[in-house]
Amino acid sequence: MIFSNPEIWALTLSMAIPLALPAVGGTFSERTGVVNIAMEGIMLIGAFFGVAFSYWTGNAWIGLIGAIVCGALTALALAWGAIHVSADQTVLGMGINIFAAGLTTFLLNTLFGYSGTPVNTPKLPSLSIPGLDRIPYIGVIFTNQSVLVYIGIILIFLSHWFLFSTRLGLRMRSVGENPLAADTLGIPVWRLRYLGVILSGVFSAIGGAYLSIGILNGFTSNMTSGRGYIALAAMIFGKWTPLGSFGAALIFGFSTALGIVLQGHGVSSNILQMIPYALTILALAGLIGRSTPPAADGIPYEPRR
Amino acid sequence: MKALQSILLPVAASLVAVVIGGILVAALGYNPVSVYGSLISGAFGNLGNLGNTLTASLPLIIIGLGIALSFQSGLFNIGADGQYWIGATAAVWVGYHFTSLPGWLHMLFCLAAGMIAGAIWAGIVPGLTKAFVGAHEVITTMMMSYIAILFARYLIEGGPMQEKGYIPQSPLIASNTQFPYFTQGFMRSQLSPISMAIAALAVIVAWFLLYKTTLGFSLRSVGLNPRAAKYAGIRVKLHIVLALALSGLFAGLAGAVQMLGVDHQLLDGFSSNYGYTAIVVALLARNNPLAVVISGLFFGALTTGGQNMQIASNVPASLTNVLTGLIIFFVGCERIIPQVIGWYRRRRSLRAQTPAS
Amino acid sequence: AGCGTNNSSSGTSTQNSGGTSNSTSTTGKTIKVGLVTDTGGLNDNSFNHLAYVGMQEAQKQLPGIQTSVVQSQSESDYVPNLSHFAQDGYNLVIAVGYLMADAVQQVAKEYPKTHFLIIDDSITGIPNVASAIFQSQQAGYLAGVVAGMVQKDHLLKNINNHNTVGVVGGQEIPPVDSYIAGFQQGFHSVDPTGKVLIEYTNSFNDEAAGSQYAQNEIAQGADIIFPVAGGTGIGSIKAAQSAKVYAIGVDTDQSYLAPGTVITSAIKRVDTSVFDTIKAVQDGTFKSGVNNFDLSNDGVGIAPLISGLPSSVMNAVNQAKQQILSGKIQVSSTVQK
Amino acid sequence: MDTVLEVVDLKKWFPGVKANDGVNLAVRAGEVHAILGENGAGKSTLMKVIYGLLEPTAGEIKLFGQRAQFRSPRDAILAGIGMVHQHFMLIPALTVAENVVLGDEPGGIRFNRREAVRRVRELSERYGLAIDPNAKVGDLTVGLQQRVEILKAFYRKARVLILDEPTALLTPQETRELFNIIRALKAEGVPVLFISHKLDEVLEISDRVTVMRAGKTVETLDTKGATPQTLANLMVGREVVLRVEKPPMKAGSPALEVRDLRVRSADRHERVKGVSLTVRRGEILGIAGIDGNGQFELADAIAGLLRAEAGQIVLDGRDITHLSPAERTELGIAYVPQDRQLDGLVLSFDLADNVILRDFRRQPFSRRGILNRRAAESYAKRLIEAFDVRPPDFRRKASELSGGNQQKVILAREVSRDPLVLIAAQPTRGLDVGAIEGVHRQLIRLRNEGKAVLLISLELDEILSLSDRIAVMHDGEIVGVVDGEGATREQLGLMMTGQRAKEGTA
Ligand SMILES: Nc1ncnc2c1ncn2[C@@H]1O[C@H](COP(=O)(O)OP(=O)(O)OP(=O)(O)O)[C@@H](O)[C@H]1O
Ligand SMILES: [Mg+2]
Ligand SMILES: [Mg+2]
Repeated sequence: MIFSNPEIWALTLSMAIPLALPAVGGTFSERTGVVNIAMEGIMLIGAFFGVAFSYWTGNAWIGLIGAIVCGALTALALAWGAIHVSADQTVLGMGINIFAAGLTTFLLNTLFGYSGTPVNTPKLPSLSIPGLDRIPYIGVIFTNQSVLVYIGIILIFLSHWFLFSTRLGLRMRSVGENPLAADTLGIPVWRLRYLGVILSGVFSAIGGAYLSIGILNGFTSNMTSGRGYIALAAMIFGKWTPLGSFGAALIFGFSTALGIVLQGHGVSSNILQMIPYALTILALAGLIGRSTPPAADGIPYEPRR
Repeated sequence: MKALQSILLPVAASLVAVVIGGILVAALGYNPVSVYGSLISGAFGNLGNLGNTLTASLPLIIIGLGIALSFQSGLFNIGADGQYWIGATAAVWVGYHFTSLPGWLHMLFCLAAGMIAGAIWAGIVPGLTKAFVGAHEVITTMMMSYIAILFARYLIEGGPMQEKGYIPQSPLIASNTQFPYFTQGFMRSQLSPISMAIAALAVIVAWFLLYKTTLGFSLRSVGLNPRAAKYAGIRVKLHIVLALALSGLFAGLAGAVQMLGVDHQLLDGFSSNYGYTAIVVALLARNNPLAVVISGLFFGALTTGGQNMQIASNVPASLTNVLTGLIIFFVGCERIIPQVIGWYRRRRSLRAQTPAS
Repeated sequence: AGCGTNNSSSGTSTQNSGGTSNSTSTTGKTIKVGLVTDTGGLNDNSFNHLAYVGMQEAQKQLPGIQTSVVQSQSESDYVPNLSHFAQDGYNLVIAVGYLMADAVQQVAKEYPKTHFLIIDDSITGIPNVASAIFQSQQAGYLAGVVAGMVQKDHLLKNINNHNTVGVVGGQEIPPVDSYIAGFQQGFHSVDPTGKVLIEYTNSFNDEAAGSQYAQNEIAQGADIIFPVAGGTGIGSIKAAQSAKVYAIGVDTDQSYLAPGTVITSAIKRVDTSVFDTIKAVQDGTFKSGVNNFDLSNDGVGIAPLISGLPSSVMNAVNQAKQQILSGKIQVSSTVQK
Repeated sequence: MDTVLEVVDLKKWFPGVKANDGVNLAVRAGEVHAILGENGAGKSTLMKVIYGLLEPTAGEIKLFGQRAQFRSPRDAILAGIGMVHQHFMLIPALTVAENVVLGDEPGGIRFNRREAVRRVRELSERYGLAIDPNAKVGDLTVGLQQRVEILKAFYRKARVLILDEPTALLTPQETRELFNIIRALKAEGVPVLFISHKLDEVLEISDRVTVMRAGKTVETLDTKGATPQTLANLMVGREVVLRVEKPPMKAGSPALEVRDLRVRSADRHERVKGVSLTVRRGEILGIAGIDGNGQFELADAIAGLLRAEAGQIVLDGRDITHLSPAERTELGIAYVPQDRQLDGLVLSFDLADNVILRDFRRQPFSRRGILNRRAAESYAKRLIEAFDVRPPDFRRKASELSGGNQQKVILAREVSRDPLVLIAAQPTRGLDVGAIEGVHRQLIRLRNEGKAVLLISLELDEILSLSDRIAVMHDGEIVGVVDGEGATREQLGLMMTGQRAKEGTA
């Protein structure tokens, strides 16, 4: 049986992380009321600069920090346009996605040439969790995974706690639900929206860096391959909660892994690769049902003064 | 005044983007004047280039109409790309079957097949699940889009639509279904008067439908306030399905027109991304079908001009994406201009006040 | 070894009058060469990139060559992009990929004075169109022989007893499948009972997916991974490296990606074909029709083997090569499912 | 007496509207200062400026003698100003407790939810505003939401309290509790700015009244000695008829019959539990009841917006239980829904589109699916004139109208459809006396013309002054039906709490 192959669980987790992190990021942004479809672009930025800084400094951790900083800066541009200018957030996101795809490819080619990033770029370590990795069957999930998998899982749970159990989290959510009401209570709407968007940049960038220096040590042009958009779907699927997003990402990761594992039995790979998409629709239609966005999601707030 | 502003602002914003892009390009060691010169001449420089620009904008315009329609109905159809491919696939399939039909009828069949396929693709799964289960259309249309593209791929990669031989492509559609190109004027561009006529018709139909019919009234009501729509006796669920189906219909039509007018067969490339660009086209047009024409042309010009920029100025393709992204971003930020003007005025009036009081 | 075009004339194409390169380099007349990539773009880590490398090499070595590249964004761009160059008076327009076949036929007829080269497709009967066809299944076959030898006789350390190798394909399209078919056939010629896992990622730039597909195959016992998937394949090679198993590169010598992991690479000299055609146009010796690149003219082949293999491997490879050249072995280009 | 808050020649202009155009106001310590004015006079705007939500165009505000320049409500809150907003500033997705403490939550980094609940519970007990701190605000009735708004203001212990129409949705009992609180504050020297359209409330609670008209303060007078009539006349600038004349009823045959109707609300709770009633031609049947007792679900079900789980709805002898809302509209049901912005209007449509909202499929507004905009415009022009909608411009979006004028548009639309039955849910919510007078006149006109009117209101006075018969609803059931003539507040008040009427006939 396929499921008795523990590899599928390890694959599930490692495919879910780069979806879950940007999805959680998007959750932060949209919970404060800024629609974020720029995860794809920010992931690319994170992936590229993760490699670039890792190579330049010879230290993958600095690479990760570089990725986070660049991702946050990109998100800052989105935040500025969405918050200060009240621009259409979908347009901004699309602009950023195209910009990021162009910029990273351009820099890849001018800085590293067409044959790709240097092969001696350091990557982040992979770890096994001593003890857990010995558990038969599911131990493989905790064996030799990128350190970012573990960090990512911690971050996701932390995010959930932050958003739903802290004062700041409550305030951020209030801003995305009814900014005017929040404003009348003295809550700084714009500042919290900036915070939400920038956090989305940070998480998306980590998701991108996971691809480039977490499981690999190189960048190829457009290497995110639409994961930012799937993350968007995971965020909605997860009803704009970090744990929900993680769950959605796991379902997606699992069905993708299923598509991989099922290959080689004569069924067209094109058909097999429909599995995650079809399963998502089925799950959505059958189990999850309605997911309602934060009430003020996508609506600019202009204090009318 | 408002109308004038709505034209001037995006133009001014594009200029800002162009200036910023120019600085960037210059910083990278290219000559901005020649880069932009090649962009503009590549888009409009001669009739052939103009033809290419028009050709590139037609699918964007037609899909953009559908997306505008879905937005006006309160729905975000993010999966137009897949609907486009399904429409193209259906049109091609009809195009190389039924060859005994007279050419014009066969053509109509192809177009109808494209439209119906697109409408079904968006209407059935995303439409029904949205209406009855509340499944979010962003997810369903996106997933269906991926499925559409994989399905089309399957069909021509060893599937039933693969042409004999080893190349994954469909047979060519019957020659009498292929739109004729302009014989003069737009020489050597793949611009067809029929494609243009269909696009023009689509614009008029979309506009008329949205603003002049009870259906459009209902759709817009549902989009703006579903509760009030229900109160007004509009069947909200039906209109959700209708809105998505109509949106898919336009995308499917675009696919059919592209196949009949330009590609003539299903080719294994699947990277047009028209469906995504068309979202920006619709949004920048504020979902107004007439304005979609202008923003569609704008993006068509960016595409063809961008290709020419690579040739004439030796700018890598990626840099044209950087510029395109910047332009989209700043056109999105067009409101910064009145804001800055207002801020400046206020400061001036403040300064005028202070000594007085 | 690098993705070398430093030995530009090594792969002489079939009909060029080879020996005049020195005289032409001094008197080289100015020609303009345009390259149109398919939608994969220059970053495809495959034939688009290789064509570009060949063109750059020509520009470096041959005086008077002006080059320009345009990367197509969609299929509908092919005709406009090809016409663009033709209209601008380019002497040679290179179209990369069989997807552009129809576009080339159409445009070439409209611009009879411009020369065209199409990679990976055979167009005949148009006087200004040359095509370059690569028998990459032959390269795949030789790589398969190497893999089979290593597998069967446990020639490298960590080779397990599963007798399994894995292929990660980018997409089920001819330029990919021909490599795979040859590899399959070559592998089975040495190790008839061995297993070849074949999976397709359906993408050419998703390194992460490449890595994950490879991991899945490794989990099933594969210890030699042969990715034919452009940038996606780089991820597969790196996955093999992390898992301490082996890989075989594709298109160019990819041993630099993971020294000690890449056993060899199946090579297709797109760069050479481009270089030679540019030179021919400059020399005035352009010839239309199909140029076949295969083992006989070193248009395809395999890269130097990893160190530490016994000479028996090289002998087997050479023997297979002879048999192919002599026609004793016919290498199929369709994958056995 | 020391002035706490002073507003000097304040102006606040919106594009095209001078909402405040020369406002002068002085609020003294420990006084309840009422602000009166027609809809759109600029009361809320003034309060928002004071609260820092809007930046004044000109003029100044002094608080405790110091010039106050609030850049945001944050500054105002810090300066000690609290405000209950007319349009709820609530977050439906959060709980009552979260809404109340937001911005000043207990806890360190962590939000101490338990403590928040405790404080809110205590607060609600202290002020007699019973509410479940853990309920989600979106699930509450508007009346309960109003309580949350008030609790929010009390939580912050303001030094100046602004109440913008706080009683619009309160029951008489709750209003009385609120007044007690206001008196306690007053005793502690906290001045209260109190806005209400209910003149008797103003007369009861306030010390002084400032009347606004068209953005200007007209006059400030002591409440002592003022009468409803003088105040109304001052506000409107003309003579207002406070009590509408009602000729004796000439009731005819039943127009609408409801039999044993059961309805679930959108959140699946059964809200109407077997209601039967009859509305005859030529009568106004009033439904009295405390908010949340099923009266609005009943209205929705009759209009077809909620499905009848069981029972029957009969219109003029015809069973319409399973007809669509559109079909019911065609057959002669007109409906003024309770929430005008959520249900009654498409706010981003202009007035011409809004007046045809219920009839756009019919001639002359459309023919064979094609709209006739000109017909809509000329119709809109007529209605706007007839109902004195201001500003009289059919191209204006509904969102740009004041609440009172929005209500006029809905009423104009529904009344002019020449219906057989008009269901009017809270038709005068938030309207000024002049506008209320207009609405009441329209309802009586319809009745006199032989139409049936089902009036649902939380205002007992409104029910008492208009209804020919009064049905009282409690917990989804009709407790009793009494004659409009002899009914008293006390009698109805008792029935509203569930006690059966003695002489009730259903
Ligand atoms: N943000 C705004 N933009 C434009 N006009 C506004 C805005 N807010 C209020 N107005 C207009 O200003 C005027 C005063 O409105 P305001 O809300 O202060 O009236 P009000 O006295 O509170 O009325 P009501 O009794 O109905 O609450 C109205 O004409 C209104 O339409
Ligand atoms: Mg008000
Ligand atoms: Mg009001």
